Amino acid sequence: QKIRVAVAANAQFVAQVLKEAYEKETGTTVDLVIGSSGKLATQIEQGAPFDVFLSADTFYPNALHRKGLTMGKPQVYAYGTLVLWTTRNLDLKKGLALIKDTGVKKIAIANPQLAPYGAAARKALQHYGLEAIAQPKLIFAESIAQVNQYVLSGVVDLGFTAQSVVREPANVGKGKYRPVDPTVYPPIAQSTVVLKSAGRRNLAQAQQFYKFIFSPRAKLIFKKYGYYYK
Amino acid sequence: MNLDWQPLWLTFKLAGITTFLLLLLGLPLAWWLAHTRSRVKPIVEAIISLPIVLPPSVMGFYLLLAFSPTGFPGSFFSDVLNVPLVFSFTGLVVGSVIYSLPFMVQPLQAGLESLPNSLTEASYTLGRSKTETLFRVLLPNIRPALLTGTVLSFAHTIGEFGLVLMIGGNIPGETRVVSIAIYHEVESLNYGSAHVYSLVLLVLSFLILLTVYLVNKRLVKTL
Amino acid sequence: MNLDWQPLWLTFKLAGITTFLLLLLGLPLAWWLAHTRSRVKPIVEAIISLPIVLPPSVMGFYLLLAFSPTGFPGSFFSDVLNVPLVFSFTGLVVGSVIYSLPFMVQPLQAGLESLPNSLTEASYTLGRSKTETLFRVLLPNIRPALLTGTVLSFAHTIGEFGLVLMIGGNIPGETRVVSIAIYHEVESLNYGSAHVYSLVLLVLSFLILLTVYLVNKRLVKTL
Amino acid sequence: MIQIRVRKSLLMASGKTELAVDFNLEAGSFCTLYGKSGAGKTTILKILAGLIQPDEGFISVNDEVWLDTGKNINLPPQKREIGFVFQDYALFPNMTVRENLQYALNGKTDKNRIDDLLERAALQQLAHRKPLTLSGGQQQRVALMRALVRKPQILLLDEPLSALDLEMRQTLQTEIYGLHQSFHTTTLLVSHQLSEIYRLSDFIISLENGKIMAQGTPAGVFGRERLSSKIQLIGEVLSIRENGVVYILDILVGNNIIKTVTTAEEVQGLQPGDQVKVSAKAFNPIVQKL
Amino acid sequence: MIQIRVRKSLLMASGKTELAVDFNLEAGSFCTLYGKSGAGKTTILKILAGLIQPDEGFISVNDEVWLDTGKNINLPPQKREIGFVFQDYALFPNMTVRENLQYALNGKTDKNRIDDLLERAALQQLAHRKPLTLSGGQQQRVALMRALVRKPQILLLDEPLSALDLEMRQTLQTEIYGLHQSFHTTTLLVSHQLSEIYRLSDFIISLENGKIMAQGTPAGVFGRERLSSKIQLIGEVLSIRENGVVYILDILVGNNIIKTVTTAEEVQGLQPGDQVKVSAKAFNPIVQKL
Ligand SMILES: Nc1ncnc2c1ncn2[C@@H]1O[C@H](COP(=O)(O)OP(=O)(O)OP(=O)(O)O)[C@@H](O)[C@H]1O
Ligand SMILES: Nc1ncnc2c1ncn2[C@@H]1O[C@H](COP(=O)(O)OP(=O)(O)OP(=O)(O)O)[C@@H](O)[C@H]1O
Ligand code: MOO
Ligand SMILES: [Mg+2]
Ligand SMILES: [Mg+2]
Repeated sequence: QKIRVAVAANAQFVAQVLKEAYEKETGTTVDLVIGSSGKLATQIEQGAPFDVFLSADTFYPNALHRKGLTMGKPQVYAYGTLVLWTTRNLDLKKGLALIKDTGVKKIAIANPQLAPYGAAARKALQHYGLEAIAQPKLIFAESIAQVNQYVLSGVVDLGFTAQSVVREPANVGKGKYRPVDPTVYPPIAQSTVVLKSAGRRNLAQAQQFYKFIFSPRAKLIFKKYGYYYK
Repeated sequence: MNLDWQPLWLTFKLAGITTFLLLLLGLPLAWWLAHTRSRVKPIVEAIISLPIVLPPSVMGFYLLLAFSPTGFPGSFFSDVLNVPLVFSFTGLVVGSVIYSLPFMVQPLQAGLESLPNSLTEASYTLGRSKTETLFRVLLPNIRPALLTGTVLSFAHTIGEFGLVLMIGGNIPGETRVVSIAIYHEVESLNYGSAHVYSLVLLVLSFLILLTVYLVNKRLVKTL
Repeated sequence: MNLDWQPLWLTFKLAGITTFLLLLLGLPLAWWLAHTRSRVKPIVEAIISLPIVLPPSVMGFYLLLAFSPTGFPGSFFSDVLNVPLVFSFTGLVVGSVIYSLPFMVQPLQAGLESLPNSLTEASYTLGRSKTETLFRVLLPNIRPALLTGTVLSFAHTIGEFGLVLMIGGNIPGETRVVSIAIYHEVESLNYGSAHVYSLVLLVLSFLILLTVYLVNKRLVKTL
Repeated sequence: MIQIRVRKSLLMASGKTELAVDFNLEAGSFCTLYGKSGAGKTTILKILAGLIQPDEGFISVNDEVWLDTGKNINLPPQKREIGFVFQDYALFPNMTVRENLQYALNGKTDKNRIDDLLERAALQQLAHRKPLTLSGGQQQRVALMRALVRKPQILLLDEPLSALDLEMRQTLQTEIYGLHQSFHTTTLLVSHQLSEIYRLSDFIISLENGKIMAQGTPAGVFGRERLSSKIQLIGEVLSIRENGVVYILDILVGNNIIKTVTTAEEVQGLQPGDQVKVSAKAFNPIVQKL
Repeated sequence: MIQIRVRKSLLMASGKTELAVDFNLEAGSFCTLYGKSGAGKTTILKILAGLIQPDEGFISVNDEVWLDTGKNINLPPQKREIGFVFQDYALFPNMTVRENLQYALNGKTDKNRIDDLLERAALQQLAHRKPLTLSGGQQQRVALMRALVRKPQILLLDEPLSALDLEMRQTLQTEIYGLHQSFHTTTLLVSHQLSEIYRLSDFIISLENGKIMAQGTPAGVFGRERLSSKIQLIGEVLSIRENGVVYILDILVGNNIIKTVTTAEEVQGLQPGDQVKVSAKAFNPIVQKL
């Protein structure tokens, strides 16, 4: 009894909690595969044997759906929040304007082509007209996970990550964070879908997990990690 | 920190199977290269050595195309044998065999070329066939080369990263070998596990190389 | 499809600078290894060869720690020299030099070891110093080994992937070398660009190896 | 009787040469191939053994055809009943002495033969040693015995003694000759060594540049000039010193120095380094065993 | 005068041996080091050149101290005024003949010297060739001339002629001797070749196992038994044939075969392979130039 869930990197910590809860509840083992939403979608397209896909947006699940690789239509399971995170002694109250600071030399951002949180961060920069100033300072991480790593190891001064990351108990107290004003980027509607590749092996378990994600218990966990619902 | 030992176990399984297959495949190849006077020899040697210089992402890309269920031989494996090659252990084995091939063939070839021709000729005049000669005379006398080839193939397969990342993904128990696990642990901010994995590999690699250099001062240079 | 040629150009720049630095660094090392009778020789040889067998993610992890502005020598570079090592071309150069070191040292060492001792001795009795002997007598007479070392270091640096992925950060024009570009194009499903990049590298690598094997049938084996 | 007629173009350092030989050997005879390095001696042995393919040729051994390029007959080395002793002995380093001999056993061969052969060469004590731990002479014996396991019709010996010192060489010469006689093989030996040739051979073939220059009995080939009680030596003048009215000449022959007193006329035109022929008529030497 | 007194423990195949020599050479003399392979000849030359460090020793050349381990004096090879001709010549393959010579030039040396030396050895025509395209004799000449560029006080020659054929060897012997005389160097030659030693040397040092066994003039060292008009040869019995009442003995001396008629008693106890001494009293040979 085993299912494999592809999880967008922003949700890696919350997914770990969900996994443990679900495993206790059902006795089904859940293996998590973490990556940027775009990379996971590509791998699914190339034939990766995943059962459920938790994306950071609606775009990739929909694309898979159009290509006939999913069971049913994707559904939004939570909305995410973009935050600024630093381990430096920076005044986060300045918000994105910090980017203009000469003390801020390197800023980590998830690759916008593959990671919705990266795309959201870019949108926010565009909103403030900071793109040109930020450009030479940007480090493109593979996913939110790599952004976290860059921030925490101190190799960058500032990073755009997900609120769920900084709410992870293990990360609490490591540096400071501040949410980016949610009106300056489109809402991060994170959707999930059961994959066709599950059909061959363990469709029932996959669908059960899919249901679990929308259960009140799961919603509570998501909220605890800073996701919100409309 | 509770460490997942599965990636280490998977890595050694992969390296073991790959090395075994490389022995089967590399031996005839090395024998042929050591004895042929064919003009295509340098071309074959260059092709075999390609994985030493080719970026893993290039190899990974082409393997991905070949392994995909719509390509060949991917379609054959997934449809006929029902063993998919992408994102599967089988696929990693195939990829690793290609990737580590030069590390097996080159020491074996050098070893065979260093044996005096008269050993082979003597065996023939004593009534023994080519195969008997290979297994009873040649191989036992190139044991250092066999050791070098085996050890380096094994170690180099353990060191595989880019290729696995592209054709294996990061599937626990299936393709999540330790080099990928380290990458993953670093990204998941579990530096503790990353340190343990890395240390195991570092110590192991160093001991392997030191053994090769001590046992056999010359032969690692035949790579 | 409009192809971005910058990653290719950046890759060659990286490989060129790395190879040049490796010549400067590898030569004294190879000379020392070829002449020393020290007991630590096999240990040094094993350390130099480590990058052949160590997963790039292990090397990448430790380099990341070392390069970070809070570690050493990262702090020195970023604070004193004001040249950060992570996410910078400089960092890639340093990483590549370590990564490709065995591919330069081993052929040079084998080449120097193959020269008769009497050449060096003759040069001394003719009144010439060690340095003059190295540059005017030894080096000109191991030209095939120099070619092999240079070409393989260059090619192997081009083939670098895992290390760059971890310490590079995919910055266009700074650290986005072609092997990384291929990986990203494949991830973004831009197979067209991936094909072009891969083909360029494949053809180049093959030609490089073929040249080495044709010019110098033995020396690639000295790796 | 053994008939050999082969042709093969060889790649010498000096260019291409044709190896073209045609000779017969009596069954049971002991024949020596003699000639300069590169003359083609090893090549002939290997062609006989089937290890090198001639461009054209015919080989028959006691009425069995081993090679006939005209009729496309070409027995592989495994099927030719030969024993080959290589110059470097080619003992298998991974096997003990006994295993080296056993390697040559096939179903038909009597297993006691190994013990017989080991005893014959006084090798029983060494049977469990690896070849590399043996002396040159012992290795040579093992190689010889191994070549005899399959009861070859022809024994081919490629300069088997040249690496050994004088004493060992003489012991093994006697042994080879003894084996040749007791096993009734036809033996073809390659040698540079005049004394070896003299002592062992019934028949000599002198080879030069791939062609047979002379063949016959040792005395016939080498000893053309029969000069009983006459001595003729070739040597090199080392020094010429005046000593009153005569000159003392030091002449080097082999490693011996001959001192001789000569007249001024005789010395004229001679200088150190010249090759000279030293001959004497009424030579009545005393021969003493050392 | 050159004084050498050195001690060094050598690692031989047979274990450790001590090299311990103490000898003096007259300035301007031609001395030959003679001895078996592994006796330590090359080691002595290299110690003199400063290429090998002895465990203990003293070397002075014309009153200048090059080495004194007691006083921690040890000139590097670059500072010792020596010319070394290596057995393999050690010509730099990447340089032309002229460049090989020029390599030895330093500020002080007159540049015309290169041309003089090239002319002296008739090498002008070959000045622009690379060493590997030259014959062994030509290479040897280049090595010799290169060793002379720096006007060495001592010329060290390590078996320079052993790889050459007889004719070339003789030509070069003459040349070496000529150079030795015209440049007034002290020359120390390593040689195995009796004739070479005889022709060239004023002084011989015979070495065995790192120790000097004998030293003196060639005649003194080698020619102890002065047997004018007497011959004494060491040879090997090849064959003994009965011929009526007498026996014909074939004896091999060097590459010469001596045939001699002997009586039955003389032959008794002799058999082929025996080493024998052949001597004759009233030997009055005819010596003819070949
Ligand atoms: N298979 C072959 N094809 C063509 N030429 C060959 C072959 N094997 C050897 N030769 C050449 O034939 C020549 C004769 O070689 P061979 O070994 O028979 O000489 P040899 O008389 O045994 O000399 P030595 O006394 O040095 O052993 C050599 O110049 C060699 O290069
Ligand atoms: N640097 C060294 N230290 C200790 N032992 C050495 C050294 N160099 C050579 N030997 C040993 O000294 C012994 C004498 O060597 P050497 O080369 O002087 O002999 P040789 O008389 O020149 O012999 P050949 O005639 O073979 O050239 C050899 O057994 C060698 O192994
Ligand atoms: O969680 Mo993402 O897909 O790395 O933005
Ligand atoms: Mg031969
Ligand atoms: Mg010597």
